Amino acid sequence: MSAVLHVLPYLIAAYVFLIGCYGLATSRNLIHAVGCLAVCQSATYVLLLAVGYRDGATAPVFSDLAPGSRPVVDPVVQALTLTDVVVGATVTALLLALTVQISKRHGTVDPDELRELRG
Amino acid sequence: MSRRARLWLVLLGGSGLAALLVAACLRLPAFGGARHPYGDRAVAAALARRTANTIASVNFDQRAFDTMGEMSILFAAVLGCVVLLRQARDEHRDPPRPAEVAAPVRRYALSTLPVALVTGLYVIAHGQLSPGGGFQGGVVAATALHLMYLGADYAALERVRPVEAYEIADALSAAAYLVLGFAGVLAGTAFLANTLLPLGTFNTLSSGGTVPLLNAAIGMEVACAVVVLLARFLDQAVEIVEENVRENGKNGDNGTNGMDGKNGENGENGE
Amino acid sequence: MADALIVLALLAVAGCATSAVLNRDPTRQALVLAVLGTVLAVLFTVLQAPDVGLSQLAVGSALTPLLIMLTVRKVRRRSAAPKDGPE
Amino acid sequence: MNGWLLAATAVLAVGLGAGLWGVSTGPLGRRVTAQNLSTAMVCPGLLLLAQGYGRTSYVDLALLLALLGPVGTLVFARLLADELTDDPPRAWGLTWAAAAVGAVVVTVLCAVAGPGRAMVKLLLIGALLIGGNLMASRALSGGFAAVDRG
Amino acid sequence: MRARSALLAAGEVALWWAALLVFWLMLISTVYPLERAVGAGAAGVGALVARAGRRAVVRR
Repeated sequence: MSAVLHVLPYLIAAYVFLIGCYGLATSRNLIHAVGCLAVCQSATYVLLLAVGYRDGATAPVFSDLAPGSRPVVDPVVQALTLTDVVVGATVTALLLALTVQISKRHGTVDPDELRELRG
Repeated sequence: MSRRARLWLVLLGGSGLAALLVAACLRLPAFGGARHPYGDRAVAAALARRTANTIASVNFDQRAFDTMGEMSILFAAVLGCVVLLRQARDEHRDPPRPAEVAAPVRRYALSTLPVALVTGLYVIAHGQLSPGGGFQGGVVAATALHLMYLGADYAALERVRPVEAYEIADALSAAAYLVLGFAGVLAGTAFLANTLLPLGTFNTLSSGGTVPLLNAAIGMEVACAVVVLLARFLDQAVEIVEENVRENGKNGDNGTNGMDGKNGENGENGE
Repeated sequence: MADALIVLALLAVAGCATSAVLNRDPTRQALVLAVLGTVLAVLFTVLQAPDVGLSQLAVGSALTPLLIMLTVRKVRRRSAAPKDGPE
Repeated sequence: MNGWLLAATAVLAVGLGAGLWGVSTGPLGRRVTAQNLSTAMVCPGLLLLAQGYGRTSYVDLALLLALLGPVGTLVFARLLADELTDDPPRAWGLTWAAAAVGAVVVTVLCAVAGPGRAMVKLLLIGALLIGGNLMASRALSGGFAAVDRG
Repeated sequence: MRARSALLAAGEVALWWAALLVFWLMLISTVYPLERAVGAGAAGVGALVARAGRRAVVRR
């Protein structure tokens, strides 16, 4: 159990990333592709937080905890992840705006049809 | 390249990547290990600056410059959306009929709106004390405003939300972050250095020097950015109609009945 | 006990991600992504990152689904009417 | 061994498992219901986690989910109103069951917290959660009678 | 009549303000003057938005 747990979170992060890439490559709809990209993004959050975890520790938030009374997990990776979650959402919005624009210009959001249109 | 050939190429590349990733995972430090040199130093530094939430301290003090980069990505992404989704010359606005919303749902939306807004402000204000901060609270406050659209209709949302004001506030709060950074330079230390204000009492709203101010600037920036972003998307989805699409839509039926047609089929083909 | 919670949350994330990729219709994918946001928030909580969990809840439960659904609506409304202009 | 974490594991396993299965398969109406009920089950789970880890500040997560989970369901109820009118989802039994789980968890945690500010906060979260989910279910079963383009 | 409607509006805002201030004070763990001031400000914003939202829906 313990030996498996030592790599399981990393493996899950790798799996989530790969399945997102698979969806991205086989997608027939750009909106679906943007959703798959969001899945890929979440893999990076899982990986970062898994790196920062410490067994038996708690969050480094001292509003209801005396400093030093309990071991705490790594705050640096949490700060990186936290900003990226919100910024990632606006980047998703930008990609969705591009999708709307493509559908206006070409009348389709299927990448294969778009390739045919280009000639 | 045919679909089949492309799928094989993806599987080939993907399995190679998978092998590399698994090999890398096996060599990473074990999950849950006790050695976190950066984390321990960050906690010590946060406590020295009397910031109760270490994550806020990392974001707005120790790595405030990095957060400025994130903020500019956010700003640029919103700017890109505004440009991409603006009303084109061959488009015009056609306000939809008011939606009929069941009375209890509307009452729920109208009474939850202020509660959610105040919760968002609470999350922003207590960013340097308890879990939360400008990024999270800003999104909550902006989402709360859109209960007007969900529980009533788009016209009602437009009455309480002048988009231009939010665009200006977005730019102002981004500027406020930079000004706070340069204030450090003028005071004789470094850009975004947390030496400007007294550190205050640990675990109160005024503790942590410039952390609460930067936090509030980010909160306002994120809230306004999300409102502007959703305003553009709602304009496109609800109000803006292209000339030829509108005519065809009005000649036939109202266009919504056929809407499962094309994309639905594309979706099914892909499975 | 904490380990069991982490394993549970990790498996839920993996299952949810698989489902989000395999549901090819954007509407249904948006529904799965909304649940994925909640599941990720639970995982972040058991990994002792409540700040990130809050971030994920704020973004994943309402904002991302709203953006995707509005895009779906716009794109469908466009392709619902026959087009006569040159493409 | 921590009884609170055990209870949280049970609630989350049931909520996430059923929610995941419901949202991935079946007709649209069932998927939307599953999305609504997964938030209704995860919120008590988060409250139990906060108690199990001994951190009162984690309660904010449950507060946010109780507020924003129903908002997410309202998004789908509103923008899928056309699709849902043919086959309005009716799962009042499950909805009340999830509400009962929330009520039981909040009551037990209130009893442990004792009178004070923390107890009022828990009660507020419980009220927002149960009210929100009942309203979201109401919105799904014909809450938006006529929606023109959104 | 105008005075009456103005009074009603002020009453509505004041009621929301008080309710939201109590809500804020229940969310926090320790109360001190700065916390009260910030809470009062946030509750004020919430109360004004609540009133504006209700009017926007009724007026259509």
